[in-house]
Amino acid sequence: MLFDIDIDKTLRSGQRSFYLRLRLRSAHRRIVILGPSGAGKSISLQAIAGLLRPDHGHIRLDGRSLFDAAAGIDLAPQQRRLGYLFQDYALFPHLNVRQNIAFGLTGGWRNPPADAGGAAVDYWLDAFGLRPMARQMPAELSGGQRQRTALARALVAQPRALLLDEPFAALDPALRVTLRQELDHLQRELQVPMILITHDQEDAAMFGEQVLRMQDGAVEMAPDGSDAAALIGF
Amino acid sequence: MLFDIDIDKTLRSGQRSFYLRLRLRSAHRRIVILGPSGAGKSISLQAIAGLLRPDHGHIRLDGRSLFDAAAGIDLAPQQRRLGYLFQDYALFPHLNVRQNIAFGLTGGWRNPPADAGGAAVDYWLDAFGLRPMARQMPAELSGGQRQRTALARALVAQPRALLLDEPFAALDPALRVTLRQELDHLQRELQVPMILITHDQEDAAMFGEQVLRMQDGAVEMAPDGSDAAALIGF
Amino acid sequence: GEITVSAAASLTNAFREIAGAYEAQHPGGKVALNFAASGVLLQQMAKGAPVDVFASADQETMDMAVQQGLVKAAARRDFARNTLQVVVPADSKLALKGLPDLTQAAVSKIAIGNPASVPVGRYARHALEAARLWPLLETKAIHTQNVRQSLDYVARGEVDAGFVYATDAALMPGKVRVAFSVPLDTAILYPIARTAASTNGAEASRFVNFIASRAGQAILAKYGFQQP
Amino acid sequence: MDAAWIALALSLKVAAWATAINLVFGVGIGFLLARRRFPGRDLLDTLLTLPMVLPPTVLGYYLLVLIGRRGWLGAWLQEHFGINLIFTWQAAVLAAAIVAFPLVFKPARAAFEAVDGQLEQAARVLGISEMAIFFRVSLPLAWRGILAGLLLAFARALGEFGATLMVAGSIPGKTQTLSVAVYEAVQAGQDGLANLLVLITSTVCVAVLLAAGWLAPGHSGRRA
Amino acid sequence: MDAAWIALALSLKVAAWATAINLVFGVGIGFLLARRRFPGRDLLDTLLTLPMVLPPTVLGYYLLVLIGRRGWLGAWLQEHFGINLIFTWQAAVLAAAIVAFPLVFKPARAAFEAVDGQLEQAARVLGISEMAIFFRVSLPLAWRGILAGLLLAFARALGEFGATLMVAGSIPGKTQTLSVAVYEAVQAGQDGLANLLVLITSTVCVAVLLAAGWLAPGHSGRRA
Ligand SMILES: Nc1ncnc2c1ncn2[C@@H]1O[C@H](COP(=O)(O)OP(=O)(O)OP(=O)(O)O)[C@@H](O)[C@H]1O
Ligand SMILES: Nc1ncnc2c1ncn2[C@@H]1O[C@H](COP(=O)(O)OP(=O)(O)OP(=O)(O)O)[C@@H](O)[C@H]1O
Ligand code: MOO
Ligand SMILES: [Mg+2]
Ligand SMILES: [Mg+2]
Repeated sequence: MLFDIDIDKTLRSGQRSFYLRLRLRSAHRRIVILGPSGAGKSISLQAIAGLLRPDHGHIRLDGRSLFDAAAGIDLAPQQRRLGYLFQDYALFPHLNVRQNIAFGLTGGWRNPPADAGGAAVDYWLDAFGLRPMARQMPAELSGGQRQRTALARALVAQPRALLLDEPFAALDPALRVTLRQELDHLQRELQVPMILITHDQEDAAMFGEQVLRMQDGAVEMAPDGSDAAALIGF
Repeated sequence: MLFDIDIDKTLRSGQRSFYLRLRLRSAHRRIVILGPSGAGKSISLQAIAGLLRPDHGHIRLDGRSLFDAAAGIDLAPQQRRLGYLFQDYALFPHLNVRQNIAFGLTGGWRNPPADAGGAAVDYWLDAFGLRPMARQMPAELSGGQRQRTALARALVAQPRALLLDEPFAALDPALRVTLRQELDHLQRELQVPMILITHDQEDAAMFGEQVLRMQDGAVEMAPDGSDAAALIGF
Repeated sequence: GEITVSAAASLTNAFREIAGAYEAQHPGGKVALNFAASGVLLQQMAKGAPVDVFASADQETMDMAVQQGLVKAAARRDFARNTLQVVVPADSKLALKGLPDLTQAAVSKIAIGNPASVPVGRYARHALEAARLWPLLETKAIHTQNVRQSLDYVARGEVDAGFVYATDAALMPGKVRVAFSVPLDTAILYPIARTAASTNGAEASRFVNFIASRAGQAILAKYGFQQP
Repeated sequence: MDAAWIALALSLKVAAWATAINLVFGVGIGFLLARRRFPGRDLLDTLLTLPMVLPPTVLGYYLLVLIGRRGWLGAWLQEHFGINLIFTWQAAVLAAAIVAFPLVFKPARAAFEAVDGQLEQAARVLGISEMAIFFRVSLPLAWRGILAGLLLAFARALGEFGATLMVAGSIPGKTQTLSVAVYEAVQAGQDGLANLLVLITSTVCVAVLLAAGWLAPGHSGRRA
Repeated sequence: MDAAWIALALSLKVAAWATAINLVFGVGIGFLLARRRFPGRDLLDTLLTLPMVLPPTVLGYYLLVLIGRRGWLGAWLQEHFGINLIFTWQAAVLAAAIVAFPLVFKPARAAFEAVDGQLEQAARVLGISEMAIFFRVSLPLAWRGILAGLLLAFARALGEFGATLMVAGSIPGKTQTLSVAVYEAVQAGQDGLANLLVLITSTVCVAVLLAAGWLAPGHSGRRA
């Protein structure tokens, strides 16, 4: 099993509580999650990335336990080595585009310099058309430029898995096509497992070896693309 | 002329500069702006809303001068009475959903109470499916819930014109259909002029009495839906 | 009526008791006491503080008050006398008999009130200059802001010796030991006066008289002050 | 021990007034420095920090020169209103307020500068007046930083004695604040009394600061 | 006037050291209080504010009790290292550092609390160690608020004389800082000298604060 996830988590805000129940076993490398707004998609990714501690259950990726309540395992986000594109980008406001992208490449106590480089950073700057605004700060970017910067930042460090939360939502159709191809290319080359959240049918068609539908905090069904190896538990 | 806009503005960040040249004359009430990421769409709305001072030119809406460099007119954003949905929402982080929506309805020095009400707020809470999370803070919302809150906040105060920056980008297709209808309904009822930025062809089809294409800071053409009264100058 | 009395810090304990006794004897009279270093008190008055009676720890400060017209020369009178002493920590092994002994190598730090502003330091400096010891001892001096700070340093053993008034030395009998009394060519005399600006001259004069009375002097004696 | 309670009450009154004054002026000036750009802004900011750098006694001395009966402000007050501030608790308030002023305006400025300008823009577009935006958006979002400064200012005002001693004197029951009393007890060698007074001051201060921290609206101000 | 320059140099040395110490401890403790939740956190925060509330002279008195030759820490230092801090400039640094400590940690805590937690989360996912996140994300984003506190602390340290006077004495050329000299000049009624010294202190302080404000990295920290 590439993905073996079985967790639940209750979130509370005042009177209201939201119950997340995520079960997912799949041998597919590319999983797409669809679902209405507020279904629990983003929260699921946060749990997988280690930013939200599930109440019970386990998260295994490619045989590696990232979280296991019973066994007392809870890897720090740092140890999970995932690439995560946040739905609202979470760009570092004090660093320019180039530094944001290069951020994860250097482990020291200093931020990369304003002209931080390396072939990898340059590659993604060009691939995503960010070269002209490489030295601009996030506050000086357009919405789509921010999203591309965040996506490049998630991809550049060759993570063990990709968690992408609506990666193309702020882009125009032409750019979407280009970036989808870039992502497709990268994923095939590295054979890295990927979960992608989207509202876009074309994303689902391109990346959904398996498509999951979430609703009210639970995975509902595997309407299409599912194969024998995929078991979606309830 | 409902819209009579002719401005230019240069933005600078380090070496790079971006030159916005917006000319738009139109008698249509519903205008859609399409264009690639970074074309200058959001900046155009900011200029119209009075958040970015153009270097030259004028902005007239429905006969009223909002800005006129030659005549020395530059209405404060407050006096323009527009409804503006920011691309990244700009929700007030210290106020719950209800308070955010009711924010513009009360003019005093105090924020609306946590259970701020009025028929208008309730109407939009229900119309946008936000009732269950009315008392949640923005940080506790999903991406789509944030966008809906921001949209409701822009619509509730019956503005003189609507500026909507990708209002449905974070929503699932079903919700998009509902919200489009709500917006359509509101606009028809109030006959309020509207500029809508989108990457979605369906938005363009539904709201684009006139569709403009921006590219590199300039309006390029009026490919469809234009009628004789609409003049797009260059 | 109510009067405000500004008195030097070294008079704190004695004046508190005197004020109580005065108020008991003169019902209706009320005394507000204001303590600080004599120099601070002078400055407050010079800038217009509403003071009715001024008691300083030395003649020089009162002289300045007279010069500045704050006090009429005729109104001043001396009301107490004090002695300058050299004290050492109670457990000190030093046997100091007189000022020349302070030049011993074993004495490395001496607390002296800052001669520029603190009366007790001024007296000490006069004595040392008269004995031609000032240049020798200047490098050992630790300047303090008032007599109580000198006393405290000695009590804690931070310095080897210190110049204080007899009234202060008497406050810490277990912690400091009096090595010797310092002979002075001018006596340490505390002057008191009704101020020129006093709006309640009668009450002020009555209080000054009370200090000089048998009852007042008895209380001062209790705290170790001698008669003028 | 009654005297201690009177001194405590006086201290609290003085510190409360001084803090209230700084709430208005410190926050106001902090906001102006954060939002308005004008030549000499940084210089003004620094000049306003000077009350920190002067020893309180020296500050008190200059204050005395200013508001004393012979100071130009003091003379004016005396002449027109018959007010003499020296040796009054109001003078103690003035001294404490000036000494603590930089503690409020500087953190307030920094806090206002950290507020996302886009939120104020959003409020503007919604038709809210600049004044109302200040109270409804900027102030709540900067509140944590401001509160930190206010609590520091309150503590500082409670502990102030150098400048107070100069302009308000040390008259028990009238202008002798707790910290002046502590100072005098230490000077008088009354260690026991000093320790007791310090204990009272510290306990009261801790209680007030804790209460303020809990009662004050604590918007966490996280961005949505 | 040579004496004034020596006193100035000493003042700057003492203030610089005190500020450096507070940079480390004030920022460190401010960060821990902002990020770690533990019982008694608010109480600890308030207790750490107490140096503000004690009159400096009184603080100096307790410091003397502690590090003096007969204080338990002083005795220990004396016995094991042969160090006697009293009447040294290091004692002045200690006094100034303690007096100014709350000015750094409280604004620092508030500034760290205003940093968007999601940005630290993002850095975590990118594999950056907690320590590196502190230096690369939290600190730069909180820097404005911290800097405000540091500048206040520097000014305060420069102006400190009450506690300094107690533990470091006032030995010209050795421990007599400029503010002690100002204080003594005022006490001695040497108005001309006092004014001159105040002018020097103020000018130097303004220059240092302005320079610090300009040189220090001034990330505006606006959210993207
Ligand atoms: N901190 C929180 N406390 C309480 N409820 C929360 C919190 N964060 C999120 N929620 C709720 O959890 C639900 C799931 O949120 P999530 O962000 O996962 O939705 P989503 O599926 O990503 O939706 P969208 O497509 O709109 O982004 C929402 O209803 C939201 O209101
Ligand atoms: N403050 C600024 N300084 C310099 N350049 C800026 C600034 N703000 C925006 N820009 C540049 O202006 C251009 C237009 O930005 P704008 O946000 O209007 O794009 P957009 O058309 O809305 O794109 P998107 O669809 O990606 O949101 C971009 O290239 C951006 O990099
Ligand atoms: O009583 Mo004094 O004024 O310290 O010598
Ligand atoms: Mg989401
Ligand atoms: Mg945009």
